[in-house]
Amino acid sequence: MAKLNMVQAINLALHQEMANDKDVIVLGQDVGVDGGVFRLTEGLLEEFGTGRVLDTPLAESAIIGTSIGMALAGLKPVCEMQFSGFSYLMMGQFEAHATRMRARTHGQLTVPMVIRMPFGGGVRALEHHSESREATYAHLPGAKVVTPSGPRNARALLVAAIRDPDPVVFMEPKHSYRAFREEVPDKEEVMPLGKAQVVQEGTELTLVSWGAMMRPTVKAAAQVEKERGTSIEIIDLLTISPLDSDTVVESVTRTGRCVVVQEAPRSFGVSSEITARINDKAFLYLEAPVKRLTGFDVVTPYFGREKSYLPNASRVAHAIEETLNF
Amino acid sequence: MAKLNMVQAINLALHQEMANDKDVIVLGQDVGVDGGVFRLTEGLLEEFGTGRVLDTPLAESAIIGTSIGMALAGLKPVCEMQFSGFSYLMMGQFEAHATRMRARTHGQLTVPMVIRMPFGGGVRALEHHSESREATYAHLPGAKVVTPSGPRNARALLVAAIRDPDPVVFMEPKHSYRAFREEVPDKEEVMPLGKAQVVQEGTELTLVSWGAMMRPTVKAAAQVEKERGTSIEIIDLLTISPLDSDTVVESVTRTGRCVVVQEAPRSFGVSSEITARINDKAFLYLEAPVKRLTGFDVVTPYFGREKSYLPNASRVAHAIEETLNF
Amino acid sequence: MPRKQIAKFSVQHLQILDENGKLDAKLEPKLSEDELLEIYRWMRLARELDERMLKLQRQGRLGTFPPNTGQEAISIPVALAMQDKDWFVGAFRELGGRLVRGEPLTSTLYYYNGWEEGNILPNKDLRIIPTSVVIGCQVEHAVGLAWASRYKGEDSVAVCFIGDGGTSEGDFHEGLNFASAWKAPVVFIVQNNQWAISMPRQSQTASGTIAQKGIAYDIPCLQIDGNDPLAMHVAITEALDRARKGEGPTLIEAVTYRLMMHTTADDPKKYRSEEEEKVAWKKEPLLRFNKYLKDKGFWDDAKEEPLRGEVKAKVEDAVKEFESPKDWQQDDPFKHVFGTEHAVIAEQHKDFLGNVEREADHG
Amino acid sequence: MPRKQIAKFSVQHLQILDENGKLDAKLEPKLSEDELLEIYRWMRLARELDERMLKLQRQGRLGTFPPNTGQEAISIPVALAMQDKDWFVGAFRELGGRLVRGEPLTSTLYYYNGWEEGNILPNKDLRIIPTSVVIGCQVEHAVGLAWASRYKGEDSVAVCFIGDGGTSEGDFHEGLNFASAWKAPVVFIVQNNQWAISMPRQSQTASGTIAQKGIAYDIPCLQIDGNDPLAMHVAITEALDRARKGEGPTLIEAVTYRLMMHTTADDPKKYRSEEEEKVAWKKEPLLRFNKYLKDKGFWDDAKEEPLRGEVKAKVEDAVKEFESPKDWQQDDPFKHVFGTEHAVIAEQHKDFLGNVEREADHG
Ligand SMILES: Cc1ncc(C[n+]2csc(CCOP(=O)(O)OP(=O)(O)O)c2C)c(N)n1
Ligand SMILES: Cc1ncc(C[n+]2csc(CCOP(=O)(O)OP(=O)(O)O)c2C)c(N)n1
Ligand SMILES: [Mg+2]
Ligand SMILES: [Mg+2]
Repeated sequence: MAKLNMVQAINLALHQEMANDKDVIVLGQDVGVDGGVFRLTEGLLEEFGTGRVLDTPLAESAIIGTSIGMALAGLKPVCEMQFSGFSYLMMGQFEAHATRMRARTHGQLTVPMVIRMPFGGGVRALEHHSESREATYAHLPGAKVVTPSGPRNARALLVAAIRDPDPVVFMEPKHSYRAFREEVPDKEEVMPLGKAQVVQEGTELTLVSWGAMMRPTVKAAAQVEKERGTSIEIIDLLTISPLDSDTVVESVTRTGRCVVVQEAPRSFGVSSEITARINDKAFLYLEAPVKRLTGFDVVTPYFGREKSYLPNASRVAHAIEETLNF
Repeated sequence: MAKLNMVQAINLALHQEMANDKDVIVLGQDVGVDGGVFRLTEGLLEEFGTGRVLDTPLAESAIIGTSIGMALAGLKPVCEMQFSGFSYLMMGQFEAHATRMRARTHGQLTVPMVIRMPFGGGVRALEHHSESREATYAHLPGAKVVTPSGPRNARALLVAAIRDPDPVVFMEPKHSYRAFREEVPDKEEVMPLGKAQVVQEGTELTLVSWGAMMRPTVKAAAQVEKERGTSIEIIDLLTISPLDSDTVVESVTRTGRCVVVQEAPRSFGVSSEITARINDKAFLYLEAPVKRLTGFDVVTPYFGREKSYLPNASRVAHAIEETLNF
Repeated sequence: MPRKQIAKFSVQHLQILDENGKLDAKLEPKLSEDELLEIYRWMRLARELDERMLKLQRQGRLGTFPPNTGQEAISIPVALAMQDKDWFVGAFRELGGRLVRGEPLTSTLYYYNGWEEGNILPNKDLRIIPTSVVIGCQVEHAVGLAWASRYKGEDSVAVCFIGDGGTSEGDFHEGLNFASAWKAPVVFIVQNNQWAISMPRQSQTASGTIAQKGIAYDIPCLQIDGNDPLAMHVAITEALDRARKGEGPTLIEAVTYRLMMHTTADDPKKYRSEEEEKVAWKKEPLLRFNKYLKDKGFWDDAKEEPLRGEVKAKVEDAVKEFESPKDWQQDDPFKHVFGTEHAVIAEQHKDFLGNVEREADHG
Repeated sequence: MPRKQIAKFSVQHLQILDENGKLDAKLEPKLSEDELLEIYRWMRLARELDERMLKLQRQGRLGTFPPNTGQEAISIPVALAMQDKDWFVGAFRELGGRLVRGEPLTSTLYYYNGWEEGNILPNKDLRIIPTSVVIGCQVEHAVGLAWASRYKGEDSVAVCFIGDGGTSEGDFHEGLNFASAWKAPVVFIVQNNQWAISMPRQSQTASGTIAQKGIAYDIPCLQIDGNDPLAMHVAITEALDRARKGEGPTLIEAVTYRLMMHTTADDPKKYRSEEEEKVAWKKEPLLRFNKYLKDKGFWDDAKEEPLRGEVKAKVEDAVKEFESPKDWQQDDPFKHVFGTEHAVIAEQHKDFLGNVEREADHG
């Protein structure tokens, strides 16, 4: 057991899974000698050699395209997009082949692969480096989309993603990379994909979030609990797709109120899907509209304005109050 | 005034806008000599010459990338993706530049362009030719997404899209290309982007759809009205983003019930956003949950199974009944 | 202005059997009578199936498909030169090669009639990747397969096909660059059939040859007459050999002609002359190969007739099987979204079955 | 085996001023004293600004940025050879060229400190396209701009920069192919600085030169010493001329070295030796150009000192302006999503202002 940050925890998962399974290959830009621009793949090259840790040329589509080929041959490539902002260059490959091969061959050929990518804002990065677009991948049938929120679940979910028989987009909230540490057991730990986690039980309002937004979310809940004594249930989605709405719905049938916190632009985002699912299954239990506290439908501003645009604890608290007061 | 199908109506808009404005350029695969694989651009080359109608090499990203360059130089490129299924190859260019140039230069540089693409199923096409993914583009701030439903609005919306100062993804429901004809005035007709249209007034339920799904939607409404005498209001979205939820919300505050019909897979789709907007603004008026009657979250099946997977009038009618009976 | 020349390149062309069936004996590969006849038999079968499919399509018994007629001399000798462990990575105009690799005739029929069942091989070890409709993607898959086979110590090669139009896609470039950077055991074959739907080869790219695109990556390249099965045999043998020796990828431009429409949805009259087609028909591969075999004394009209009957019968059997009733389920797609269970999919599956039931009730 | 050679290509290298400042007089371009000194002054200014930015970044007064030191001999002579009506399409390592084109020094500072204001030119007609962070995209923009300028009869050329790493992207290939198919008036300049973050040039692509990638499209190509401003001047002049004469695109590989870290977030010690850097520093452009100017009698140390003071002062002024209070609004992004009004944006704008107010209240 060691106190690790998310970078170290993900690195641990990669080390252990590569050691476990010779079919696991790591590839991407600067993942080898440099250990990744965020140091996620540090030490892998030294331990597993250039035969299993590939510094690739600068081409996102080819990283995914060749990984698809490797996966078809029975390997389990874990590839890195340096930033999610560059991943749209591989959407063609991903959409046309990775997500479909199982369906089009009725399972005869499959593409077990993981695409890791840092996403989201809050680190004063250059343009194209701060977007949050999990919904884009989540809307593709055949793709799994996973977003850890802390070191421990990042490690356990990545292990599950690598072992999953299907392509997984593993979106790492870079704002949380080094923001805090958690105890992460040395021994293998695996969390199932497709399951949300109730991180705090409560009775009066359900608060749903994922990724980097979990921190302001939890903070806001504590604040409101302290101020008003409200009992708030908090759910961490962990997997965006396939979305575990059962856990959310079950919670809302008990609390009657729900706030969803999302970093991405509001429209056509994940919080809209959650709202729709609650509407489907818990309509009669709702005492207030589901509140989406989200980013705005504007082009992601450069970091000089970034802070004004990210949901924060104060805004989450305000959304909770509004929902309680409805 | 002539009875035109959607192919002819779009062709008319292209002819007239090219004649109107020398800055309008048409480019894409097979749009010139061949007149487009669906014949949408027929006659343009003959009328405007190879200087303004460009048969491009086979590269989606370059079609959009060079169009962005042309737009930056003051032209108004109208480019064609042969099928929406190939458009993911240009997502990088579109996301990184077309949708952002205005924001990143505070309006000093802009990218007025139209990307036309046939989308959706129902024509027994090869794989990758039948998807419906309007939500993917709609989630991008800075992008407008338009889906006509008939010849007349297709023509009037395309004219507006070409004149719009921003990039517009113009998604043409190919199932409706030749399915029916409408009177389309010779004289210029323009419909505003960002406005939904109430195509039938009613008081007991609001039915929302767009694109090719408008036809089964209208048919189902007629059937239920006939059978049960229900008064149904029907809204055609026309623009997916920015979404005109005001029109939908206003309607639902009167009817209290809503069914949204969408061809695309359900999760993270447009109908989820509509549901969320109704939840936001018409919560207290709702007498039943908003019903999403949609495609399934499966990889688009080949055409041997396609029919089973597309929403049809009978399923829409069933959804209406369920919502009325709630 | 005197500048230092730092690199020199050239592109070679190979033709062994010309359009009149005339042989350049110096270049003739050592193929036995059986081997030569095998090529011919497969070419006939592919041609027959293609022609039959066109009829089926016109009769409304088959969906849209891209005919392969005239390009038989490319994928067939290639597939015959490959080993079982090699990977066959096609685009969508390699009918003959697929058959050689062991894909049942019915697969193509199912596939182009809208059934995923057309992608399911009798045996996964046939190592045929399904058709890549999205042009260019397959290039990178082949590189990944090649890399994996080396990683696994399999000594197998990935052979990848693409059209002249496909070479304009970014994935073609990225794939070739990765292949050469990795010295991957892969062979790229461009079926330059002069057209990409309505776009003629010379408008697709300004380069004099497609082969020279290999120079960008220091990939050995060669242009061959793609209607000459002997040239194709020589070129692929050399390339497979190079790959297996660890010397990396090869790019082969096979110059041919798309004799038919792009797909059955296309009308070439809109963009090319019948004159041009007529000239091309004179160069088609079966004609010249037939003459060559006759010249060698391996073939005559008396043998041709039973062969024609044989391939017709094979195609007929396939069509019969294709049109026989199937118990394929409409709800299969729900079973193959993921390899694991998920509540959302399960619930929608139930809804789907409910629809089916309700719609059956209502007739 | 005798095959027919059907095409021949070669790649030339041009160096006029070698790393010791030694001139190949036969190749020397006809540039006046003023013109030469202008190049030198801009190089000094760019160097000074770069060094100052690094300090600002280290002091926490500037965000992450990619230093340009060592690459001044590329974009500066290029920008000086361009006409006002030409388009300057950069990647992100063309600081000098941007300054020459008339971009204020403050623009770069604003941009790398997270303000869109850094992209707003004093005058739109400067024809500088903002930095393209997503690598490769700019290649296609340049081709579109070039096409448009010909369409409008403007006789202007688009000049596009990209790194050695960038040549691996699909968009590089697609852009070059479109350019040559369209014979577009465009010049592509690859700043081959040997590194793409941690990836050395020889692993990026297996080709011996980057220049030869032009052969894939029959685009005239040339490799030059990118630390030699005279070679760059000759190459760009020739290429601009070719473009303006309607003869289409040119590809120039300018061989240089990224002397500093990739960006200020990078640590080159992880992947390259100090020895290698030391060798590269000896070849850097300012050193040799200074020597050349002195040899010609155009320059001496007495002139150097005031120039240093001058560029320092300019940079100082820019930093002052950069750090002076601004009335830039936090809600600007709402005003520039679309050029037209939309209810959703308006409503969210109101919400945003509400947040700001509330958060101001709460301190
Ligand atoms: C990425 C992509 N863009 C467009 C298409 C539509 N399309 C199908 S075939 C074709 C032409 C292909 O030409 P070529 O590569 O020369 O192959 P050929 O059809 O001649 O065999 C086009 C444009 C596609 N399938 N994929
Ligand atoms: C499409 C894309 N992928 C990845 C990155 C991340 N990235 C930024 S710079 C860089 C290396 C660029 O190398 P090169 O093209 O040689 O330019 P240089 O930095 O050497 O000037 C990478 C990988 C990016 N900006 N864009
Ligand atoms: Mg072709
Ligand atoms: Mg570089």
